[in-house]
Amino acid sequence: MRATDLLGAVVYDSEGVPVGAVRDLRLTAGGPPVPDSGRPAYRLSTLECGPVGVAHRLGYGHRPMSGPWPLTVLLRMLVRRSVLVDWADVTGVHGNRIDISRRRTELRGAVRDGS
Amino acid sequence: MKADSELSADEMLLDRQILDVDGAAIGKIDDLELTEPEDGGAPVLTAFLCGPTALGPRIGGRLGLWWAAIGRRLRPTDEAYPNRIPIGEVDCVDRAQVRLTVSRDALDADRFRDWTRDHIIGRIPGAG
Amino acid sequence: MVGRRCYAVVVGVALTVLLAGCVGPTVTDAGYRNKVGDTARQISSSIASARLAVQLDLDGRMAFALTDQTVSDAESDADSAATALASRQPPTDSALKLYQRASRPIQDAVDALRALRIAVRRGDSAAIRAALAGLDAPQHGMDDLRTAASGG
Amino acid sequence: MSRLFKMALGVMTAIGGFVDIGNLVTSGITGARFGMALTWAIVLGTMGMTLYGEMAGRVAAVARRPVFHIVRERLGVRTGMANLAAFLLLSGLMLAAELGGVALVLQLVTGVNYLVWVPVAAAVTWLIVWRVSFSVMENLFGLLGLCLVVFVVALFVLPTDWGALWHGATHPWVPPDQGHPMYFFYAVSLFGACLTPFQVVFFSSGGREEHWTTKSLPEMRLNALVGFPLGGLLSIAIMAAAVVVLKPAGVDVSHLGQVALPVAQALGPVGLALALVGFMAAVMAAAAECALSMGYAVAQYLGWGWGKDRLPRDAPRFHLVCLVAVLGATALVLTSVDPVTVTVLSVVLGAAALPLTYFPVLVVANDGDYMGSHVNGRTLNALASVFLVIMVVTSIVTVPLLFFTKAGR
Repeated sequence: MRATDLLGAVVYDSEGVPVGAVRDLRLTAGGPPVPDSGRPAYRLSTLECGPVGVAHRLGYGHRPMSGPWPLTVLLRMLVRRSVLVDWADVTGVHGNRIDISRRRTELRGAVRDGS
Repeated sequence: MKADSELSADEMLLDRQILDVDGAAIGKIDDLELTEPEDGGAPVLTAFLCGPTALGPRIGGRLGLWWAAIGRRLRPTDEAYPNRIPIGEVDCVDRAQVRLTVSRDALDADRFRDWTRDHIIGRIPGAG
Repeated sequence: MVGRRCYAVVVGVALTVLLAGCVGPTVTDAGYRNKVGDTARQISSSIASARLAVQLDLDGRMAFALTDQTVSDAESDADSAATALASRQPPTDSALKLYQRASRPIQDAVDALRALRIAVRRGDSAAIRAALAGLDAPQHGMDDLRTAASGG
Repeated sequence: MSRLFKMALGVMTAIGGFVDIGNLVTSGITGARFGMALTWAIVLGTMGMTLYGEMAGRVAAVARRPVFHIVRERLGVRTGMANLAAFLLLSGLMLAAELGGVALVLQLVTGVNYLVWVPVAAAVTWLIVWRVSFSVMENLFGLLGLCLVVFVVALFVLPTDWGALWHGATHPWVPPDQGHPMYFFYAVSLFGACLTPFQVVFFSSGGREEHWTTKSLPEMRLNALVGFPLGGLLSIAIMAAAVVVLKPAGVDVSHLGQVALPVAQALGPVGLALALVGFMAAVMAAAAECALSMGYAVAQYLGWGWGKDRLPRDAPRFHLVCLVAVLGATALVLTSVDPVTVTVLSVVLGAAALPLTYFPVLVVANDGDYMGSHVNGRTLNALASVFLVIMVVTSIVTVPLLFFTKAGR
């Protein structure tokens, strides 16, 4: 499986409601290493899905961006609407569609309000 | 691989410049290879993929297909799988750079670069 | 995806480069009048440029190569402006009258510039002074033509 | 070299490096046609270049990332590729204009038709890209480019009515006999001539070539904050010289040679020779920088080895791109299209593509993770945002203006 297969795929929640497209993958160190994974092995832990990708791409997702003023507000608003999906909740990946076992409302927001 | 405990693919890995142990440019991280272990756990990052055949799908559309096709023709064995850099050979990943533990020659040859060096640039006097 | 956007950028810029180069046809009478006015302005600018360069050369302030280049540029600009105007079909009677009025002074201007270029290349300062003086009449001719073209 | 000499050298190089065929031609044309009424466009363009040049230099020094690394990282693969395609097309056009400029200067000096000199100019440009070291290229051409100061000297020697010049500059109204579209077309061309995309790509990649670190920030800032404005002042001096001599005589500039006439009138053959040396150095350096920038852009986008600090064997594809760029631009000039028209076209179209190149630089200069304490201040961001809006407006206005004025004829 390649990152490209996941990036851009649309996530549907348990009731078939689209949650958004996958904008970013978060990898967490941990678990037993496998061949070629090196030490520590990095596992796909969460998918960051949201309606608009440009904010993540430009780096306004969860980074200390100090400006320029109108952009920070606008892009932060966009990013706030994206959600985190744990890989454990993913039930199936079929081409451009990812099904998860939770409902949309149960998913936590991507942006921790602190940053 | 020395890196933060949690990495964002988009922010820290994808489209980053890969340097070998002596700082020579290898290419960009065009894609990531994720392998599902036998025990059925979460996919594990096993390699960086670079080269036109990896970049093609990310460009998408006709241009992407054409790009990947050119890349395939440049590969020695004409097989579609892009250049693969196992994570075991990655020294460190941080904001400044992505650095390998091995030198460029140890990796499988970049045919386009070598062809250009031998057939065009190498022939011009002063190429060093 | 990027196929379209990338093609659009490339095609757009190429199209602009092509279209910007060509000159649109003049259809209306006003368009023709503008064309005559423009031609007169271009030719009077060429005359002024040649005059300035040769004047400076006579005062010993120029390098010969630059004088020769500026004068031959002026001559070829005037010539191409004249032929560009001549190739235009005057759309109306008043435009035709304007063209008949304009063609003589324009031809004089081009001939005067040619004479100057020949004199400069031969390095004959007497002939250069004569040719320089010969520029005054065409210069006034062009100024009259501009007022005629814009005055209507 | 003592640190002071190195600093002075850097500033002089920035002055010489700022002026290229675009500035020479557009300053000459607008001076002869609009007088000083368009000075504001050069001032605006110079301020924009100073602001974003310093930002790109800071990003290159602190985040160690040249422009096209940032373009791909921040705009993504697709938008980045569209940006790269537009950049290559416009820089190729600009490279053709620069090569044409070099050929025109050689024609002025020798009298032989410029088409003969184009292959020579291309060969010299390739030689510079191929083996002349980065610092030699910068310093030699930067210093020779300083000969353009002869225009400032000419202004003092000529019977210049400084009050009238100042009045013209501070009252930027459209002269009665000129149409508004033409006025704004040349405003865009002046603005674009100062802010050509390849200059910022070259400035930031040059920073990586010279391995700038946070310690080299003061020197980089000096180059950008002193060198570029003085380069802009030089462009204004060239325009003022045209206003003093060419405009009263009724001469419209359509050839490079006419731009040097005011210096001949003021200082005679010696001044003229210096002006032509200045032309040659400025345009020659710009041609080499333009070719290199195209190599930098492609190599940085695709992750190939790049840079002049290593043997060509170690960066073969980078040099291949530079070679193909020079050959392509030479072919374009050899079609005997008028180099002055190509120059005006390339600066104007360059102006249309400005936001694409400068926006990612602004974003990264604001990223705390990359820049640490060197991140943009609030006022700097406000100023940069104003210029970004100006650039966006310019790119919207440019193409319609181009059609309406038929490229300023």
